[in-house]
Amino acid sequence: MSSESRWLQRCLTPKAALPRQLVLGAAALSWLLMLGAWCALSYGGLVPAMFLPTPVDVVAAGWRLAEDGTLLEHIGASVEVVLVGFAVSSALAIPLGLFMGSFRLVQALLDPPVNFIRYLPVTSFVPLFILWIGIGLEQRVAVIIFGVFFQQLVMVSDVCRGVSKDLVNASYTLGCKRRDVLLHVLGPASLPGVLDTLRVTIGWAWTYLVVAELVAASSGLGYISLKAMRGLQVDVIFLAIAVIGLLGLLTDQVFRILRMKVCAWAQ
Amino acid sequence: MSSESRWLQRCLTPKAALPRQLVLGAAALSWLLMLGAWCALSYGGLVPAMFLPTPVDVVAAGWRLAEDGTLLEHIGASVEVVLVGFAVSSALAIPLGLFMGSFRLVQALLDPPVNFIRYLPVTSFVPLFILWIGIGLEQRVAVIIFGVFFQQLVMVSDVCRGVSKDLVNASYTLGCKRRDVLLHVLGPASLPGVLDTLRVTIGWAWTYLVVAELVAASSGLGYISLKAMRGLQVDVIFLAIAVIGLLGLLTDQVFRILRMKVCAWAQ
Amino acid sequence: MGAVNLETAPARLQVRNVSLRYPTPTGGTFVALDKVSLEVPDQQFAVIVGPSGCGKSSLLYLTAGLNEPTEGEIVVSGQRVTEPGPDRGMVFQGYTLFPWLTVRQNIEFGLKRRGMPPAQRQEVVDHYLDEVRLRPFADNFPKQLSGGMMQRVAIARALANDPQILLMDEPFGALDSQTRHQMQRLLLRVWEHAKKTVVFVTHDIDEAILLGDRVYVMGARPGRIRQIIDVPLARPRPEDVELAPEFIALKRQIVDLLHDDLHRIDP
Amino acid sequence: MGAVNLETAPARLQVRNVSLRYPTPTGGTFVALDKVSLEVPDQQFAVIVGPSGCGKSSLLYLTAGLNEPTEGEIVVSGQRVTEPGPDRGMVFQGYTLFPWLTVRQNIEFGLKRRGMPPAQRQEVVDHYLDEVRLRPFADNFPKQLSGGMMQRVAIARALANDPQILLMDEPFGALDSQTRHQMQRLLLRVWEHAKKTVVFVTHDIDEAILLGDRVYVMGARPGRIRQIIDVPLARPRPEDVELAPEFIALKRQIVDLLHDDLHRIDP
Amino acid sequence: GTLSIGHTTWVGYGPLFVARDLGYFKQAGLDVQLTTIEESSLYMAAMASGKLTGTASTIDEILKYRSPQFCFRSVLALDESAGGDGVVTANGINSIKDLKGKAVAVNEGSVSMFWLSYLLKQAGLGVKDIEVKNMTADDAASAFMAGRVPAAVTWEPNLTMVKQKKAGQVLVDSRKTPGVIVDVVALRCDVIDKQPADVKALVEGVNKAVAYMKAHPAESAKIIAKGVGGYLSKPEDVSEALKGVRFYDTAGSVGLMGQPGKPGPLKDVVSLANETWSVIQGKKFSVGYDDLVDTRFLKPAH
Ligand SMILES: Nc1ncnc2c1ncn2[C@@H]1O[C@H](COP(=O)(O)OP(=O)(O)OP(=O)(O)O)[C@@H](O)[C@H]1O
Ligand SMILES: Nc1ncnc2c1ncn2[C@@H]1O[C@H](COP(=O)(O)OP(=O)(O)OP(=O)(O)O)[C@@H](O)[C@H]1O
Ligand SMILES: [Mg+2]
Ligand SMILES: [Mg+2]
Repeated sequence: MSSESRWLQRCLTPKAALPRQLVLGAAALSWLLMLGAWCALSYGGLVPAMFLPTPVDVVAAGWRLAEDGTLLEHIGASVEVVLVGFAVSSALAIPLGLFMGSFRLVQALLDPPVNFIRYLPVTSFVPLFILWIGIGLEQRVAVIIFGVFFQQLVMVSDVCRGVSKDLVNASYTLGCKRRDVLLHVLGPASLPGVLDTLRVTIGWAWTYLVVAELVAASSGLGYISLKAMRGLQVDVIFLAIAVIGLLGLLTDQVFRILRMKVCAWAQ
Repeated sequence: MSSESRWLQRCLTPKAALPRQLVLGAAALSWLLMLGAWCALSYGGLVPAMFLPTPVDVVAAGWRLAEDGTLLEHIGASVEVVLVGFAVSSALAIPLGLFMGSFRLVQALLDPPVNFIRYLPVTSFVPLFILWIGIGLEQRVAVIIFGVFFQQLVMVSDVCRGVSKDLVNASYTLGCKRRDVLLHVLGPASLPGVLDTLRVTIGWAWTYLVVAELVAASSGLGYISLKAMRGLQVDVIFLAIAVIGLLGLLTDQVFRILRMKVCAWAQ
Repeated sequence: MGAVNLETAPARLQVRNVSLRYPTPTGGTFVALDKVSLEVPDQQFAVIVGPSGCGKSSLLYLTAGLNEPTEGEIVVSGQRVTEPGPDRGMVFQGYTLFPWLTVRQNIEFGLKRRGMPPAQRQEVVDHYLDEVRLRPFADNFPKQLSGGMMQRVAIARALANDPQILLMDEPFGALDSQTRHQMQRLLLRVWEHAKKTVVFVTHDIDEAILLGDRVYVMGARPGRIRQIIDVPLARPRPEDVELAPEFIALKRQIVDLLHDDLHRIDP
Repeated sequence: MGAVNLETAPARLQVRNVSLRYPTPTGGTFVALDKVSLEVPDQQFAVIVGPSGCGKSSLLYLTAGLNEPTEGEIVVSGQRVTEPGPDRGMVFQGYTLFPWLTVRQNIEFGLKRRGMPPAQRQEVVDHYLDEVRLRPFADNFPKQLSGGMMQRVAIARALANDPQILLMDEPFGALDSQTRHQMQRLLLRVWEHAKKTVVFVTHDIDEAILLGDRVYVMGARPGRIRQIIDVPLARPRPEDVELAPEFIALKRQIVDLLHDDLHRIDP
Repeated sequence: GTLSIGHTTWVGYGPLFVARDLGYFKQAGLDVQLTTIEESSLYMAAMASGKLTGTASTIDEILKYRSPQFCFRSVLALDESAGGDGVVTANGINSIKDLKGKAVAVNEGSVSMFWLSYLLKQAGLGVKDIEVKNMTADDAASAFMAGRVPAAVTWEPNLTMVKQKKAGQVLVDSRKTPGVIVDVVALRCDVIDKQPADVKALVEGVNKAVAYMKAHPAESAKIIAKGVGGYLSKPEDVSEALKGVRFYDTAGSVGLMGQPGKPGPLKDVVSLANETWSVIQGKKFSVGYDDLVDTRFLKPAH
């Protein structure tokens, strides 16, 4: 059997591992294909410019905004909203989630409202948030919190509930009191899962940015994309979406690396 | 030690199981507390009626809409959008996810775009969808698909990737060809995880309903909640949100039961 | 701790008429242990063998205070057991090292909980690292160890706490037979240095005879002590003791006892 | 299948100068098997013992066609092995029953893949259900079985396919010693009826001598065959063969061989 | 033929519903499909992609979207806001001049912004003199009533609500600015070219409906309540809301929009809109009157 046909066979074999270069190559190819399809559609004139900007249009829009420094300002404003919202949400959800995962009673009390609320549309809450919270940064942050808090809570409590009971028993026989168990066993044991949760949910936080900036924002990527919709400036809409996507990828990777560094002990 | 203090102790013990009645009681209590807090805030006059409807207001709004049959019509329209979108998305995501989870090459090709796209804000795509797709049911369905498809894809492929390699090896030694493996091993082995994915993502599908019905719906729960914002009909907004939440819970439970019935063989 | 001092108690461990019943899902009760009594004098190495499901683990968990007997009482060093404590160290069948702590930190865990000063802690840990021959691995994380090494750390961790009694639940059950053999030798050596009272549960009759001063043979459904067999082999036991005629005779006796235990799990 | 027919081949299984090397993460290569050769005549029960990591599983996987040797070749019934096939049945150490299939369906799996008509299938399955004494459990799912029962199903499943050779990788490694003992007896009985060629990997020296016609003792780093020991014990072997002097002598010989294997995994 | 028209929930589009439900369009062989979309960028996107043939909207709003690639023209005027839009302020802000330096909740890209900048200009101020808090007109009303902003630009029914709840005062409403907030029906240029008869039927149907509404206010309110729905689902509410708008019959349209070659006073609104959006969007708008208005279908009254 020739070496090429063997590789082909490996590619077609379920669950066969492939060499790193091939995987990286495929990933690169996939980006190129996306870019190529975009170019073909926009430059090829298959889709009118009004509906789909060309890559150069988007870069030009980015350049235009970058030149007068407003792009950075928009990014800064959005990053602030997402990070503050995400930090507050995580700071509440992680301890509460650990409690939920540790104590059956807390879980029984919190499960019903949490499972109900996490399926509610954030968008519908925007007018209510204005009434209850106002129109400042708090309101934008509240949208992000509402978007991720309940998901985090459920995920963290699942992680904590998944910690082996044997570890807890072992810690008792080593002299742990009930109080110690949470701090010295369930907490550290949940850490990798908690970081995974943070990684996934920070991605979601970015998707709520546009909703968060519906109200009273004067800068931000969601704000410029909303503004660009009035007048159908598809190049700016694309730019804003792309920057949000890239920031989402970036934060995702940050947590991926953090997870690897902090939890080197986990398999 | 008295029997009461022993129960109290169990409640305070991490990872201690509690009797079913206590858990159900706590869940009931939790619903009652929520209702109580709502009554206190609304009837107690702590929050003006303009900002927070009373439970009776919401029920009355529901009754008003139910009487002329429009509530059912709205529910029907929304259920159609969500279910069609969810069905199309699942029909695409499940096989593709299984391929992604089975073949490293497919995963390498799809991972970059999927991971980028799933962090993009759906809301920003609404005007683009109108440009590309139009304003019919297709557009609403497209929003739902966009909201859940990429999440489903990632989750299903994780499930499939998690299937033990040993099962695949065992099937080879029993005479399975590569083709059979997907159909007869990876598929059935992934079923419980796939159903779990469907359960979680149908909940998410509901949260995208309001965004889906931004455009050109003449009925639907998202549509009435959007319309109710004009004139601050908080009772109708609450009604719509509550019905969406309940439908979300309902579909969640349907998949929970389906999972138990269909995958009785899974632990 | 609701400790009742019974200074006159002669044995290190007294199990008095202990029964344990679990409620079954169908509303009945399942008798896991039925009026079990035994006494283990100080520094004795007691071994419990018996078919799967006869309640061996249950008995150890009760002794550790991780569960409460339905009837009867367990007394360790004259104190009635009501909760887990560091005076009863335990080594579990599964791997229960804390994966986020290094070997050294795992062994230190109980000492830290007790508030032992760092210098003294280091001394104790070093001693037990040497005892289990793991000094070069002090700073490794559990995932970097083989199964045998992990159980050695677990033994060191339990012993470092200087318990009055060491409970071991099939600690070598998951190891391959060569490793297992080495571990038995190592345990004997460590035990001869530490002079602890040990209660050791195993399925392996060779292991029981090789290690024990006395073997308790249990029967299932309900869990009961069927026979107590003293092992008259001199210590330290030579390498080839398993080939000695007394050993073989004892083995035959126990094999027969277990064979005619009609309460089989498998048909 | 790139099958080369070597009609003249005398033995059922021929392993010819097989080496297996894995690339290490640091860029080097790790030699798992180094020029291993062996021949197993038809209907022989061959056992391989050796320290952990010496390449026992690797050799079975190569024979099954689940992996390819770096050098050398493996020939089964005169056909060079290039891919897995139902002519080489395998029983794995872990539980590899298909959890979504009943006991009957698991045993039927390979027959179905081959397209055997239902009536004939039923007959074959019933025969093997009787052989492993699991007729009453035919419609149970694997999760309702004990570990020993699961391995019996795995054996029946492999045998039902009527393979030319049966590969068994520590099939009883995870069972407790009583169950293990029953399983060994059952395997001997089934093997005497089925008259298959068996290659059996184990850590347990008693098991090796009890079952085997010939024992291959392997050494680690690199994985090599260190010694071939024929077992002259007559068949069927009596219940207490383990206490026979020839048995004990063989055991001592193998223990010594393994003991002075300096390539230990643990220090 | 068929014309599909997108619009928001607004009583000013009542004549379209009346004409449709009374069969005025049908009589002339025209099928009009009315689609509610609350967000202007979305119905404009729908028109751009050809899924809608036209929209009913204020002329300043649609001006922003006009480009050589996206061609549409207004073929008739429907109504002007006469009290339907307003600026609400907290006590202590008693004139537009007092808004200087204050936070004002207003929808940045919408008719509210256009109108506010008109008011500011009249008072000798500019958009730069106030602090704009961007949000939808409904959110602006919520924010104002919740005391989050001292001033807001919004519309009915929020103005009435502010008065009822005594949450503040309506400082100015659109009665004071006749001919500034004007709703028009705009159609895609290709549709105008291909379906002149339908456009004519549209104009005539609306003309008849306006006449009917004048003659039969109660029946009209019922029709509109049924068609518009939402906060206007009760005929009483519609009657109330109708007080805030003034409808144009064909003669009125001609008076406002002019005749081919003879632009009417709407030309000033268009130039004002060009000016306003140029300032606010930071990008030059100079849409010509003839690019935005097509008066060929408006026959002067006999
Ligand atoms: N939490 C529980 N609820 C109900 N039954 C239980 C529970 N824990 C154990 N049992 C039952 O009690 C019996 C004794 O269990 P135990 O684990 O002590 O047995 P064992 O002798 O340790 O078995 P093995 O050798 O398999 O470890 C078993 O039949 C088991 O099914
Ligand atoms: N995919 C792989 N990549 C790199 N090294 C591997 C791989 N699979 C196995 N090895 C190494 O090859 C050696 C032989 O592995 P193998 O599983 O055959 O040993 P074994 O004799 O079956 O051990 P055990 O008794 O523990 O089952 C081991 O040192 C193992 O670490
Ligand atoms: Mg046990
Ligand atoms: Mg192996």
